[in-house]
Amino acid sequence: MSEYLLILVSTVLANNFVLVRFLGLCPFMGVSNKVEGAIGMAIATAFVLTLSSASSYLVYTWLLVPFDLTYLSTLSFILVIAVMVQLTEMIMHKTSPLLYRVLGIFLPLITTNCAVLGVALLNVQEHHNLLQSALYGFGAATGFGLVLVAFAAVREKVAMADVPVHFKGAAIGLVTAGLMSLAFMGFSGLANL
Amino acid sequence: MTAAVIILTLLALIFGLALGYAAIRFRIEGNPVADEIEAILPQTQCAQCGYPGCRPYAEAIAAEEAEINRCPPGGEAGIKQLAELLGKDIIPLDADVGIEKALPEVAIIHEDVCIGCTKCIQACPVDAILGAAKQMHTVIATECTGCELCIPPCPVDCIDMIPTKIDITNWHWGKPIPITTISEIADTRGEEVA
Amino acid sequence: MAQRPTDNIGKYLHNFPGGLKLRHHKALSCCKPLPARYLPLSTEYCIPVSQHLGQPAEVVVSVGQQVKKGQALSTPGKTGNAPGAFVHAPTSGEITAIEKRPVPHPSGLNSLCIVLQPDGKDRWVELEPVDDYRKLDCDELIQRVQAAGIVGLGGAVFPTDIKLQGTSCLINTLILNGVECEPYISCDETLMKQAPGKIIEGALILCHVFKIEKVIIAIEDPMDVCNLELEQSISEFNAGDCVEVIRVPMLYPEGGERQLIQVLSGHEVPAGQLPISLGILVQNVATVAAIRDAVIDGIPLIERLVTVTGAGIREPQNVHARIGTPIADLVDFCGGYTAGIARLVMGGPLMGLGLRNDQLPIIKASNCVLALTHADITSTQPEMPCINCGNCVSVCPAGLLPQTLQTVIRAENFEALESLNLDACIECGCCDYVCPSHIPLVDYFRYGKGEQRAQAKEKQESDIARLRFERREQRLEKQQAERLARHQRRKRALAGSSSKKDSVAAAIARAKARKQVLAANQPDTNSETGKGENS
Amino acid sequence: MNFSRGFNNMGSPHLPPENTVGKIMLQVLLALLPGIAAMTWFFGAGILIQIALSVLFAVSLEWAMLKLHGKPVRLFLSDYSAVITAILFALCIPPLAPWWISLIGMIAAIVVAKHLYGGLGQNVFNPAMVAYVVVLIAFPLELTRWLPPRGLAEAELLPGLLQSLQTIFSGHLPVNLSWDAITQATPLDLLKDGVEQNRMISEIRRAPVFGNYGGRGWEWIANFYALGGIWLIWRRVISWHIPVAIIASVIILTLPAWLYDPSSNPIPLEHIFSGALVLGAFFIATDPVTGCASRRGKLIFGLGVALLTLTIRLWGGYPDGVAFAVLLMNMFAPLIDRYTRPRAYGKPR
Repeated sequence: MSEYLLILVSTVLANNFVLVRFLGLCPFMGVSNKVEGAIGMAIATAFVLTLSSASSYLVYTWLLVPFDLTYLSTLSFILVIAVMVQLTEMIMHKTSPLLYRVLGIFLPLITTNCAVLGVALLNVQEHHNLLQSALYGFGAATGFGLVLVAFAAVREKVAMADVPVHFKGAAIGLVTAGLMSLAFMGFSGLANL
Repeated sequence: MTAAVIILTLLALIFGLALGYAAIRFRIEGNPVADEIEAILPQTQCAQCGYPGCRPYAEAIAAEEAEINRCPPGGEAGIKQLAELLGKDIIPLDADVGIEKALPEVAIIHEDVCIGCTKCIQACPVDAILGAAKQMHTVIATECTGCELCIPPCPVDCIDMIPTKIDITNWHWGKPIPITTISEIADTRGEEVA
Repeated sequence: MAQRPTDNIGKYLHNFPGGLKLRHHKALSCCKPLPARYLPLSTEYCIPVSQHLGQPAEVVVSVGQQVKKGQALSTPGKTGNAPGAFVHAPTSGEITAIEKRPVPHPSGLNSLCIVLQPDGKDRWVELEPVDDYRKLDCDELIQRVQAAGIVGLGGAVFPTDIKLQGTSCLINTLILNGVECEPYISCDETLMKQAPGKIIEGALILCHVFKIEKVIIAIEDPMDVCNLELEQSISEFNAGDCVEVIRVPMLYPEGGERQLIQVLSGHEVPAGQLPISLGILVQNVATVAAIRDAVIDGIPLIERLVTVTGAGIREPQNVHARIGTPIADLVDFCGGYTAGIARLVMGGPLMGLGLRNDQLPIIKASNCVLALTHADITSTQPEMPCINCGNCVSVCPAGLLPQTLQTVIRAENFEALESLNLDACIECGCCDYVCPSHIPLVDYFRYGKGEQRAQAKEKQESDIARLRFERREQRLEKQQAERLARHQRRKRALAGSSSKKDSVAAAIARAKARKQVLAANQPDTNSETGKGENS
Repeated sequence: MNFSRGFNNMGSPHLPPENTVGKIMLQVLLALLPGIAAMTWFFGAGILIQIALSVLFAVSLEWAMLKLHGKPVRLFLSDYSAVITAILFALCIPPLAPWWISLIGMIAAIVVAKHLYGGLGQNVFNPAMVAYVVVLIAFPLELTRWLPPRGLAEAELLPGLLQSLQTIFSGHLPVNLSWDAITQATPLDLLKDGVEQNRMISEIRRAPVFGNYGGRGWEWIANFYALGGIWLIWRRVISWHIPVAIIASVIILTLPAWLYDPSSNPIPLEHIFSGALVLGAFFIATDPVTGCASRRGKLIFGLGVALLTLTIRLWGGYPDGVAFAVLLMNMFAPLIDRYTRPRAYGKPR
């Protein structure tokens, strides 16, 4: 039990994929202008990440390992992720067209969100079982979503601040992300895996 | 090697089938985004954007065929709203399509010059001009959107655009101008009773 | 029986969120000569036609006409859902002009006014007193109130007859608002001291006509004399069983209708609804006294008590001023300005209207003319950025986040205002007064509200435009279809006459024929289309 | 008679506010004095030198940034916000830390955390805490050189005013002293190490740096900070919500563990009176700019600070977590504000 808890704490806080491992920065900067969009992205990513890390585990253990094809893992993981993203995109297009519109290009870009592939590969590296893999994916997505939503709220506030012209927009966003990362350094040493 | 090819092909096939099913299952009809966009557009139907009306322009934006900065009547505020809705960056109004007017305008027909040709009536997209052949025409000011489409067809140039007047009924408070320095306080203080 | 919101009204006092304790400065004006003195006749009266909420009244007099005191000068418009109120002549004399003149309005724009030159005789029009108000029914009362041009005298100037019309039998409690919570103003207090009987009698009239069970006169804690006078008057009228005087603690803006209801009943009036939804009718004490005058004596609303006060006035006091009197005349009557005068305000220091000059007329809404000095209005610090201290949040009686609203309005993000409930703002000025950064918050809110209203209007107009555009498109399409159908019918008729074999020859012949027909019919067709477009 | 002046001035209200930003900040400065005095008494004149240095750097940087940004310099310098940032930072670093620590800290605080965001009132993160975390992560060695408080045997060796000056500017101790001789682990360091080595609390607390309920000296300093903080609450400069939420949450969160096993879990008072918790609760977390505005938001903010501080103290790698906790909650403050809006009059929730 405590092992699963540790996975969660580690992925959400101590080894946060965005602020500590610096993975998935593209959607982190791209979809954080509005809180609503960020929440949508967080949910979509959670969905994709959990499913893809579980299914890539299945593909790995049942297909790649028995046939001794582990050298194809990156390739097949990308395939799995691409499918998951497509699926999410279709479902979202149906259920929430506006969110689909707001997420825009970043929705298909979940495919290239390095956090997603990173999670799948790390699962293999850490020899996680199915549940652990899914949890690892879910934890990573939760950590990603948490900081993404908080970052979006911060950016909404900063957008109305009197930021010097040269720092407006992405520049001050990156400075903010840096300071957030600084704050997350406080969790170092927490839940060492 | 063969195994690898077979396995990956198999995998791709299964996923392809799953996606194909999903595409049918989650098919959507219509374009709900176009409705949202149209709700923001000012409905002047002026066609300055290059599309024959607000709805076609909305559909063009929804299909990503047109930029969001082609609507002069909507102006900066309209672009801002569109950018917010669509998660795009705010861009300045396209100078090719026209400029934003400071005040909304309505058309007025100089009735002593009008020859009653009905050409403006055919041009008006919202039926805001009243009149019949060989009779004087007049503009229903409350219905006029200020699109200026009636001006070019008029053979005697009897239509003018006049800005709407600000009076007590439609006046509202302006944006406060901040007093940021101590000397400015002194200035307002020094401005003695006349 | 279900509990009504008014059942325990006045038994315990409740709190409203926020509010301010302010130095009240009332002693300046309200200990002065009582009863308040009447202003002598001015040389000219300028009576704005639009002194109330709703549409401007329709002028019923003409230039050069002789009018008597109390004669109606304009009547409420007949159209629309916001009819206005009557306006009457404050004295007898000649109408010298009906033109646009400056009025007390934040815009500084001109508005239609009737200018009256008094003849000095001050002759009344024939009045219609009523011997016994108990014989009046609901409609007659409302009709008399309307004919007297009575509007809410607390400052909202909502036509009273319209307020009463919506009332009917739904209310069981009448709250008389004598809580003059803004500093400096003391005209209601003076009225309560000077003519408590008028207030009680007015309340009894409303009680009788609308079958009201309970009347609460709310006054502020320190108004001892008023309490005494009112109690005495209540016993004179034998109204002790239904009229009660309640003292509420001094806290600005407790005199706001909705805040007062919250204090007395513990209930909030739901957003977008009126106090009637709780079974409550709130009237200002001065309005009720005016209703009494209108019903019993038939006197229309042509004058009101005005507090002339502030450190910028030599002899602050309350005066009876006719509607239309230039403010300068009031100031002269009160000894003129002192040396430090810097700003003239109509109303209180927190919600009043800054005036551009003192030639503007007194209107029905003018409860106070306040002259402030440099020492009163000079800020010690220029505007600074908001530091999010939250003082404004804790004093806001409407439960808003003024600091957030301010940043949102500054960024012109007007769409977000609805979710931040800007419409609940009553512009009381509490947030402005406690702001350490000296941000003119209320100015921002007024700007935001104006923009919000303008956008709503634009939206409405664009909806209409879209509808008209769509209708036109449909009509054009229909016409096109009809024309096509006609065309094809004709084609079929032609095709039917010839056999299939020589169809080519027939087609050529047909084309030739049509050309001829077209050439012959040219002018005709044109006029036909023209008619079609016009219909 | 005409009264027309700037159109802007015509709107109500017509009474200017009595409070100013400068007045608020000045009261915060006053409230810090007892704590500063206590700290100087226990740790020597190094504290005062650090304060002077930081204030000097902060004010010069503020001046430069205001000039660059084209803002009225005199006005914004007289709001004292830079001075408060500098003092809070100086109180967090060891008294004999080299001078460039405050310079780097103040660059991080004034330039990066404050003026890149547009200056006063617009920063997202507490500048003093950004500064502290930057130097803590970048220069861990210099930041752990805490001195023994007055009353301990080692404290007799402490350098005087002149020697402290020399040490701060040269970075070297006077010849007769060495860092090993005079630096001392803080009570929180000892507690953390001790618990990790599975020692009993009573055993750990036998070390001389522990006082009656917190660290020796530290507990008195905390008392004086609390005194100033309570004065601020009484003056209504800060509201009670955040300090009370932080302290109450710390007690509530640590009480069960202590009741369950007092031998391996420190008494809740120990958590409150050691480290920067009291200073943080009254002076750092209450920074209005980077905190929450509504009452409920403030309570949540306080709870979050307490929870994160304890998490980092008990399971994390750093002995104290107040600075990190405040920064983390700064990051979540806009989100909390968004979801804790008060209910407007007459509107449903």
